[in-house]
Amino acid sequence: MDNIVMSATPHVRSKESVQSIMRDVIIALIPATVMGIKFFGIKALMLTVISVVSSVFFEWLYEKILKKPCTIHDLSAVVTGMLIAFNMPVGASWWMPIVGAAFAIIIAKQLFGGIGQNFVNPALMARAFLLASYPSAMTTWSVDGVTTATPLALLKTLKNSGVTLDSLNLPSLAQVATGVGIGGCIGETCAIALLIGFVYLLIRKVISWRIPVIYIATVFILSTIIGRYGVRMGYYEIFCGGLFLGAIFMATDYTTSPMTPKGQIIYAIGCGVLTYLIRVYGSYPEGVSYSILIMNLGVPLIDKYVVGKIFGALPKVKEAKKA
Amino acid sequence: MFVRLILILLAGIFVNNYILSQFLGICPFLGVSKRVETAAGMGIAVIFVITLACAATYLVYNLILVPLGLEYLYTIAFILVIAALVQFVEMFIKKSSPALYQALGVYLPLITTNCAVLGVAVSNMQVGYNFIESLVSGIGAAGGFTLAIVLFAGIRERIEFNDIPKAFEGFPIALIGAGLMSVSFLGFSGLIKL
Amino acid sequence: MSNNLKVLRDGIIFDNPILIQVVGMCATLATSTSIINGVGMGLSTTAVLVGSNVVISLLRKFIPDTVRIPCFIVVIASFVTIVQLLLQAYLPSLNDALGLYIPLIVVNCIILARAEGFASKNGPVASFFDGLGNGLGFTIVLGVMGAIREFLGSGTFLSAKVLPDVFPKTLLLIMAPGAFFTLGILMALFKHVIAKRKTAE
Amino acid sequence: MQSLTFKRGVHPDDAKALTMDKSIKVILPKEGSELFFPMSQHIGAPCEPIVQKGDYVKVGQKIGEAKGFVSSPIFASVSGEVTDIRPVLIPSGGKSLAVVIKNDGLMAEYEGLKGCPDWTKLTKEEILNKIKEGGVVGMGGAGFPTQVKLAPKEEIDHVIVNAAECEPYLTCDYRLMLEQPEKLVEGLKIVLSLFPKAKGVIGIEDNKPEAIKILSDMVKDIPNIEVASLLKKFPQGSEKHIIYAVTGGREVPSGALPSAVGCIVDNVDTIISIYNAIVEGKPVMRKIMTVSGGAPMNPGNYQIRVGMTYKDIMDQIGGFKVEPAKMIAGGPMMGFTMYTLDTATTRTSSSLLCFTPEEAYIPPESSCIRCGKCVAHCPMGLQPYLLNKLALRGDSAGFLAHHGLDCISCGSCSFECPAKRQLAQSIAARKRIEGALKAAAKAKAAKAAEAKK
Amino acid sequence: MNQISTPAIRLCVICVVCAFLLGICSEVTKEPIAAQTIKTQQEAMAAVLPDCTYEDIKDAKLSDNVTAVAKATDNSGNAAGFVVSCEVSSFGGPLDMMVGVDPNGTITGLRVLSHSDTPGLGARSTEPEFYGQFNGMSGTLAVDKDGGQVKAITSATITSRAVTSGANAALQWVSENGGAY
Amino acid sequence: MEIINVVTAVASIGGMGVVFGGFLGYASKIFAVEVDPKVSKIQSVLPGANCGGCGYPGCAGCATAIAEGKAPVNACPVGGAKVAALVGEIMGVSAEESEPQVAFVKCNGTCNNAKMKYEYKGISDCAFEAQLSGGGAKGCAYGCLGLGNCVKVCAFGALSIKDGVAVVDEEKCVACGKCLEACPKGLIQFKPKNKKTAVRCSSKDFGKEVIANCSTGCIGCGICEKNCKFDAIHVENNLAVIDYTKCKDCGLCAMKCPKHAIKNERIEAMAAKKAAEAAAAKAAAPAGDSK
Ligand SMILES: Cc1cc2nc3c(=O)[nH]c(=O)nc-3n(C[C@H](O)[C@H](O)[C@H](O)COP(=O)(O)O)c2cc1C
Ligand SMILES: Cc1cc2nc3c(=O)[nH]c(=O)nc-3n(C[C@H](O)[C@H](O)[C@H](O)COP(=O)(O)O)c2cc1C
Ligand SMILES: Cc1cc2nc3c(=O)[nH]c(=O)nc-3n(C[C@H](O)[C@H](O)[C@H](O)COP(=O)(O)O)c2cc1C
Ligand SMILES: Cc1cc2nc3c(=O)[nH]c(=O)nc-3n(C[C@H](O)[C@H](O)[C@H](O)CO)c2cc1C
Ligand code: SF4
Ligand code: SF4
Ligand code: SF4
Ligand code: SF4
Ligand code: FES
Repeated sequence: MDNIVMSATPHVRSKESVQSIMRDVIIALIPATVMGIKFFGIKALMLTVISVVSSVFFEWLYEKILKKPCTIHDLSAVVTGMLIAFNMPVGASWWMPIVGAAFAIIIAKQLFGGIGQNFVNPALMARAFLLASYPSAMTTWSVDGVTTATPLALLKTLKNSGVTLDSLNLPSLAQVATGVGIGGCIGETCAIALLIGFVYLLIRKVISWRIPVIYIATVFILSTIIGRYGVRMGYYEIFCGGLFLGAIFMATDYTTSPMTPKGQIIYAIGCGVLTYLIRVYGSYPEGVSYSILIMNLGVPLIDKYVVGKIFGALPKVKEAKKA
Repeated sequence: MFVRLILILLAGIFVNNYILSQFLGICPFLGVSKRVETAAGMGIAVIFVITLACAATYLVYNLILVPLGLEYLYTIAFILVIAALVQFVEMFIKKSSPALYQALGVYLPLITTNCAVLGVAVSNMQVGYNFIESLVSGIGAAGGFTLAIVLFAGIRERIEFNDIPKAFEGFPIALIGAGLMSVSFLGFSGLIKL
Repeated sequence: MSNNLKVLRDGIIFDNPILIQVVGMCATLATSTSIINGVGMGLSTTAVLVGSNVVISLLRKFIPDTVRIPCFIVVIASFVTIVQLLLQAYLPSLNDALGLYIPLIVVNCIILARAEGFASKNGPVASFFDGLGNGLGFTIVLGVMGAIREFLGSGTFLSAKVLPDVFPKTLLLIMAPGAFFTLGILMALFKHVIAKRKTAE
Repeated sequence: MQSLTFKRGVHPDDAKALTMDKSIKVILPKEGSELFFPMSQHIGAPCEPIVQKGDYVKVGQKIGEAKGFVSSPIFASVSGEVTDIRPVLIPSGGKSLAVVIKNDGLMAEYEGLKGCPDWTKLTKEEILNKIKEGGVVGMGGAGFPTQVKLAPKEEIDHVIVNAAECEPYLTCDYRLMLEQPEKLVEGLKIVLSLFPKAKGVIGIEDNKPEAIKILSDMVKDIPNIEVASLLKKFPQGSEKHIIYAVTGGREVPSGALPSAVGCIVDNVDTIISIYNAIVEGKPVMRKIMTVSGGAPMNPGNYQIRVGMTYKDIMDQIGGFKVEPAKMIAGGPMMGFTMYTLDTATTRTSSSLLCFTPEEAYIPPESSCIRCGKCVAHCPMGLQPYLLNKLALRGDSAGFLAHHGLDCISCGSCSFECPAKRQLAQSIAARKRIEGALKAAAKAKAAKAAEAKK
Repeated sequence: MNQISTPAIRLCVICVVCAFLLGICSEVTKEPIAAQTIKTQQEAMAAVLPDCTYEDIKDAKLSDNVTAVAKATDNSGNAAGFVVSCEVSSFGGPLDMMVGVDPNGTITGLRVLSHSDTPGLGARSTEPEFYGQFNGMSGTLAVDKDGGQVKAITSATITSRAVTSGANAALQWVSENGGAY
Repeated sequence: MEIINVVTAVASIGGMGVVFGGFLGYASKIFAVEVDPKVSKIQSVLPGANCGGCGYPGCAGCATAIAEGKAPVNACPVGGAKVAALVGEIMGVSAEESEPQVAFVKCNGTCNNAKMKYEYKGISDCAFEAQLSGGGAKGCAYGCLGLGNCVKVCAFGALSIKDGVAVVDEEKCVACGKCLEACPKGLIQFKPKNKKTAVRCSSKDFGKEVIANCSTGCIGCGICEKNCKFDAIHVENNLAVIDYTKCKDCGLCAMKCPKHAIKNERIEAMAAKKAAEAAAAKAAAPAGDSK
C-alpha cells in the first residue's frame, strides 16, 4: 500500500483559498468599477484594464526572471491592479497605470518576497509614487471632460481668509454619497457602490467590520467635534474623497494590517486621526492614502506588542509571584 | 510661545523627519535597526546626546564664537564640544552605572560620528533659534530619528526571513524599505508650517 | 600592480565606501540630486579625505591614544572648514547647493574610518592613495547616482535639457525617497556583479 | 436551552450523518486469529507481561501488570494460548512489547472477575482500586490512567462528562449515550461519590439533540447531575474548553491540570468503563469504534475486542468499496494517519476513518497572506502564523516566548488557513522537539550533577 | 610629563596649529567671500531692477512679509525705485522672493530666490514663464482663479497665490513708504 | 590681514584643546574600566568608524559580540576581508584536529535502492516527517528522508540531496558539525577526511526486514568483519561499524560486502573512470565511423 498518503493533522480543510478570497474582493469591487465607468466614461475602463494587465504581467515577469513559482493564479495582482486604477483620476495618461503597477508589484511587493510579505500596501504605494512623480496629472480632476475641483479641495480653501462655506458651492450630500457629478479618482466617488462591496465582503467573511467602521467613525467623530475652520460636517466629509474606498478595500488589506482585533482597532483609529489631520492641516486635500501608508509602517510593531490574551495565561502579577 | 515650541517639536518628529526627509543620521539608521529593542536604545541615546549637544553648542556659539567674531570656526568648535561631551558621558556612565551603560552608553560612541547631532546643531545656528527653541528642535529631531528607526526596526524584523532576492539582501533591501517609508512620510508634508 | 595602485583600486572598487562599506550615507543620499552636486560633494570630501589622511599619517606618532579621536576630528574639521571657506569664496553656487552637508563632511564616517583604520597605521604616501581611492570611489558613485536621478527626475544631464518634454519626468527620483531607491538598486546591482565575478573566478 | 461554548474555534462539516443512525454492532475476533496486546496502551509506565509464551489465558485475565504509580494493567480480551511476547508495530508507528494471543474462539471467561452491584458500600480507596484493576484509562484519546486522575489534591466541584464528541465523523460516544445511558449515569454517580461537593455535568454538543433529551430525562430527578447543551463547534470537547463552557469561563492555567480549577473531565466511554469495572466487574477489553469515511463498505459503530487488528475488523465488516488513500486512527482533526491496517487496536482506539483520494486531498501550501484567520480561530488565543514561522526557522526562544507549548494541536488554524499552511503540523513538531530538547537538557544536567558528586 | 598633561598638551598643540592655519585661511578668503556675497546680492537685484546701484535702507519699516528693502539709483543718479525682499508662506514652507518696483508702483521684475515647494509644481515659480508675467503689473494683484490677472501655475495655485501676495506686499510697501526715501 | 583675528582663533581653539584634552585625559584615568583584553584587541583591529554597519552599537559593541561568539569574525562590513582575517587570528579559530574530519551520510537508500512505505504530504522538513507514524515515508525506518534539513544548515554548501539521499561534498565540508545535529535520524557522522571507506547504512533491523526495504542495506551478515585484516569493522546491533582508529582504508570490506552497503570512494571513482573511459571509447568509435 505505498500509495497511502500520510500527513499530519488536521486531515480536513476549509474550502476557502487565497484565490477564492481574492475573487471575492474582485467581485466586491465590481459595483464601484461599473459606477466609475458610468461617471468617467470608457477611459476609466481602459485605465483599469491596462492597470490589471500590467500588474499581472509584472508579477509574472518578476517570477519568471527570478525563477520563482508563478503566483498569478492567486489573483492578488488583479486586486492590486484594480485598486491602482481606482486610485487615479480619469485624466491620467495611459502609461501611468503601467509605471504604477511596475512600482507596486516589483518594488513594493515582490522584492520583499511577494504575496503576504510586503509591508506597505502596493496599490497605495503606486498611488503615492505617481502622485509625487507626476503631481499635476494626478491632481487634475475632470467630469465629462470639464475640470472640476473635488469637494475636499473646495473645503481645503476654507482656511484662506474670506472664504465661507456658502461661497464654496459644495455639491449636495446626495451627490457626494452617490458620486454623481463629483470629481475624483475612478473608484472612489460612489460611496454607495463601495458600501455594497463592503456588505458582500462582510457576508463572505472576507473582512471583519472593525477596520472600515472604526476608521470611518473616527473621521466622522473628529470632523463633527473639531471640524475644520468652523465647519463641522462629519456626515458630509466621510463621503468625500477616498475614505470609503480606503477604509473598505485598502486599510483592510490582510498583508499590511494588524492581526489581532485589538491591533486592528488601534490601526483603524490611527488611520482615522491621520486622515483627519492631513485633510485639515496637511498639504494635500485628501489624507486617506498617506494615512494608511503611514499606519502600515507601524503594523509590525503593533503585531509585535499588541497580542491577544492567551487562554489560561496567568495575569502578569500572578506570574511574577509564581516566578 | 508654548504652541510654537510644540510645533517645532512635532515638525521635527513628523514633518521634517531627520531620516526620511532630511537625510541626517542615515548610517546608524541602517546599521542599528535590526532589532526593535536595540533601535529603541539607540533612539533614546540619540535624544539624550542631541539635547546635550544642542545646549552646549548654543552656548559655545553665542558666548564664545560670536563675541570673538569667529563664526567661521563653528564646525571645528561644535565637533570638538560634541566629541568631548559624548566621550565624557560615555566614560561617566560606564563607571557609574553598568546597567545604564548597557542600555544607553554602548550607543554613545556611535553617535559622535552621527550627522544628526552636528546637523541639528548647525541648522539651529543657521535658523537662529533661541536657547529653548534650540533644545526643543533638538529633541524633535532626535524624536523623529527614534520614531523612524523604531518603525524601521519593526519592519526589518518582519522581513528578516522573507524571500528576498540574493542581491538585495542586507543593505539594498533596507534602503528600498527606507525609501518606501520615506514615500509614506511625504504624507506629513505641510502639516506644520513654522 | 604596485601596492599604492592596489590601495587606490580597492578604495574605488572592492572597498567602495558607499556600495561596500556603506558609510557616508547622508551626504550620498542628500547631495546626489544632480551630477554637479554629487561630484561637487564627492570632490570636496575627497579633498578633506586626502588632506586629513596625509596629515594624520604624519602625526600618527605624535597623537596620544586617549585623545586620539578629538585630535583626528580637529584635523578633519580644519580641512572641512578650509574647503568650506574656499567654496564660499570661489564657488558660491555649489556651496549653496550643498548647504548643510559641507560642515557635515566632518562626521562622514568614511573620513574617520580611514583615519582610524588606515592613516593612523600607515605612512603618508599609502595614506594619500588610500584617501584618494576612497574619495574617488565616493565621488564616482555620487556622480552616477546624480546622473541617474538628474536624468530621470529633471530630464537633464549636467543641467542641459536632454529629455524632451513629452517624456515624463519622474519627480520622485529627485525627492527624498528617490535617493533611497536609486542607491538601493545601485547597491544590489553592484553586489550582483561582484558576486558574479566571484563565482566566475 | 441556550448552548454553552468557548471563544473562537472552527466549524468543520461534522459528517456524522454517515454513521449517526448505525447502532452498535458486536464484532468478535475470528477463531484462530492472533490478537496483540502492547504493554504500552496508556500514558505512563509500560506494563510488564505476567504471562509466558505457551500459557493459556482467559477473557478478562490480567496479562500485563502495572508497575508504576501512573500506569494501568492490561487484560486479555479473548481466551487462547500465548504464542509469543515480542515487539510489534503499534498504530502510532512505534514498536512496543506485546503479548500475542491466539484466539481459540471459546471466549472462556476468567473466573476471578466479580461485580459489585451495590457500589455504595465501597470506600473511596476500594473504588479507586477497582478502577485501577479494571484497567480504566481515559478513552477520550489520551489514555491517562483514570484512578490517578480521580485522586487529585485539589478540591473538586465539577465532574464533567465530556460527551461533546466534537470531531467530525465520530459517533461512538453518541451511540453509547443512546444505547447505554443508564450505565453512564450510574457511572457518573460512582465518580461523584468520590467528590461529595461536586456537581456532575454531562456536556453534549447540540448536534445530538436525541442524546441530550434522553439524558436530560434520566437526570431530571438527580439533584447533583445535570446535562449541558454545548454549541457545535470544534474543539468543544477539549478539556480546557469544555470546562470553560460548562463553568462559565474558568480557564485552566497554562501548564496546569483541570483540577487546578476544581474540575475533572472524563469521556463518556471512560465513565461507562468505570461502571463496567465496578458494577459488572469487567475490565476494559472491548471498545466502541466508529468506522467511517468514504472508503469502507459499511461505515458504522462497532463493538470490538481490544487487541484485534484493524485488518481483522475491516475484513469482518465487509472491507472497502474504494481503495482508501488515507487511513486515520481518531478523528480527522486530531487523529493520526496509519500506513497499514496490520496493527492492533488498543484501549484508546475510538475510530478508523478511511478516506477516498478525493477526501484525502489536501491542497498544497502557499505563502501566508496574513489574513489573521488562524489567529481569529485559535481556541488557545495563540498566533499560529507566527509560531509556524518560528517553528520552521527552528527559533526555540521565540517559539517558547510566544507560548508555543500552550498549543493543544487542535488543528483549527490549519483547517481555517486559506493558504493551506501546515500550521498545526509545524507547531506540534516543534513542540515535540522542544520536549526532546528539554529532556536532553535535563539528562545532561543530571549527568553533570552526578559527575560533580 | 604624565598621563593627563601629555594628551592635553598635544591636543592643544594640534588645536593651536589648526586654528592658526584656519585663521590665516579665513583672513585670506574674507575679502573674496564678502565680494561674492555682495555680488550675488547685486546680481539678484539687477535681475529685478536693472542698471542701477543699490543701497540698503537700514531703517526701512518692515512688515510680516517684507524683510528688507533697497533703494535703487540709476546711472544718472535718479531714483529708480526699490528692490523689496519678501518672505511669504507657500505650499511647502517659506518662500523668499525679491521684487523690483519703480517709483510709479509698477513691477520691474520679480524672482523667487528660494522655496521648499514641490519640484515640477511649485518649483515652476522659478521659471521665466511664471515670474515674467509680473513685469509691468501694478495695483493689487490676484491669481486668475481669484479673478485676477496673474496666470497661476497649473495645479500649483497655492504657490502662485503666495508669490502674488508677496508681490502685493512689495507694491504696498512702495505705495505706503516709497515717498519717504 | 589682521593678525589679531588669527590670534583670537588660535587662543580660543587652543584653549578648548587644553580644556578638553586635560579633561578627557583626566576622565579616562578616573573612569577607567576593566575590559576583556580580547575585546580591546579586536577593537584595535576594527576600523573604529563607529558607523553601526555591523548592527551593533559601535565598534566596541561589535568587538564584544565577536569576542563572545555572538557575531562572526567578518561582522564588520567596513573592514572587509582584511579585518576579518585579523579578527580571526585574535579569536584563534585554529584547526586543532591533527587529522581533518569530514561529515558523511550513513544511508544509501536512493530512489532506486529503497522502497517507500507511503506518500508523505506535509511540510518539507525531515524532522517533521520523521515524527509521523513509521518515522517517515522511506520503507526503512532508519533511512534518509531526503528533505534536506542538513542541507539547510550547512553554511558551506557542502551538502546536497542527490536522488533522494543527502550527500556530502568532502572538499567543501569543514566539519563544523551543524548537520550532525540537524538530522533527526542521526545519519550524519564524522570520519577522517583521508579515509574513504564508510558504511552507508544505519539500519539496525534484522536482515530480512532490511532486504524487504532496501537493496543496499546492511544485513549484519558479518562478511566484512571476517575479511578485515585490521579488526577495524564490527557488526553491532545488526549493523557494521568501522573503527577509524584501526581502519587502514584498504577497502576490502567494501569489495566483499554482498549488499554493497560499504563504499570506498577511491575504488568507486576508479571503477567509474574505467567505465567512463570505456563508454567514451565506445562513443568515440561510432562517432569516428560516421565521419
Ligand atoms: C482539540 C481536542 C479535542 C478533543 N475532543 C474530545 C472529544 O470530542 N471528546 C472527548 O471525549 N475528548 C476530547 N478530547 C480529549 C479531552 O481533552 C480530554 O482528554 C478528555 O475529555 C479527558 O477524558 P478521558 O480522560 O476520559 O479521556 C479532546 C482533546 C483535544 C485537545
Ligand atoms: C504527566 C501527566 C500527569 C497527569 N496528571 C493528572 C492528574 O494528576 N490529574 C488529572 O486529572 N489528570 C492528569 N493528567 C491528565 C491530563 O489532565 C489530561 O487529561 C490528559 O493529558 C489528556 O488530556 P487531553 O485528552 O485533553 O489531551 C496527567 C497527564 C500527564 C501527561
Ligand atoms: C504631491 C503634491 C505636491 C503638490 N505640490 C504643490 C506645490 O508645490 N504648490 C502648489 O501650489 N500646489 C501643490 N499641490 C497641489 C495642491 O495640493 C492643490 O491641489 C493645488 O494647489 C490646487 O490648485 P489647482 O486649483 O491649481 O489645482 C501639490 C499636490 C500634490 C498631490
Ligand atoms: C480584503 C483585501 C484587501 C486588499 N487590498 C489591497 C490593497 O489595498 N492594495 C493591494 O495592492 N492589494 C490588496 N489586496 C490584494 C493582496 O492582499 C495584496 O496585493 C497583498 O498586499 C500582496 O502581498 C487586498 C486583498 C484583500 C483580501
Ligand atoms: S495553534 Fe495550536 S491550539 Fe491554536 S489553533 Fe493551531 S493547533 Fe489549535
Ligand atoms: S490563516 Fe494562514 S494565511 Fe492566514 S494568517 Fe494564518 S497562516 Fe497566514
Ligand atoms: S554542516 Fe558542517 S559538517 Fe555538515 S557537511 Fe556542512 S560543513 Fe560539513
Ligand atoms: S541526512 Fe538526515 S537531515 Fe539530511 S536529508 Fe537525510 S534525513 Fe534529512
Ligand atoms: S553619513 Fe553616516 S550618519 Fe550621516
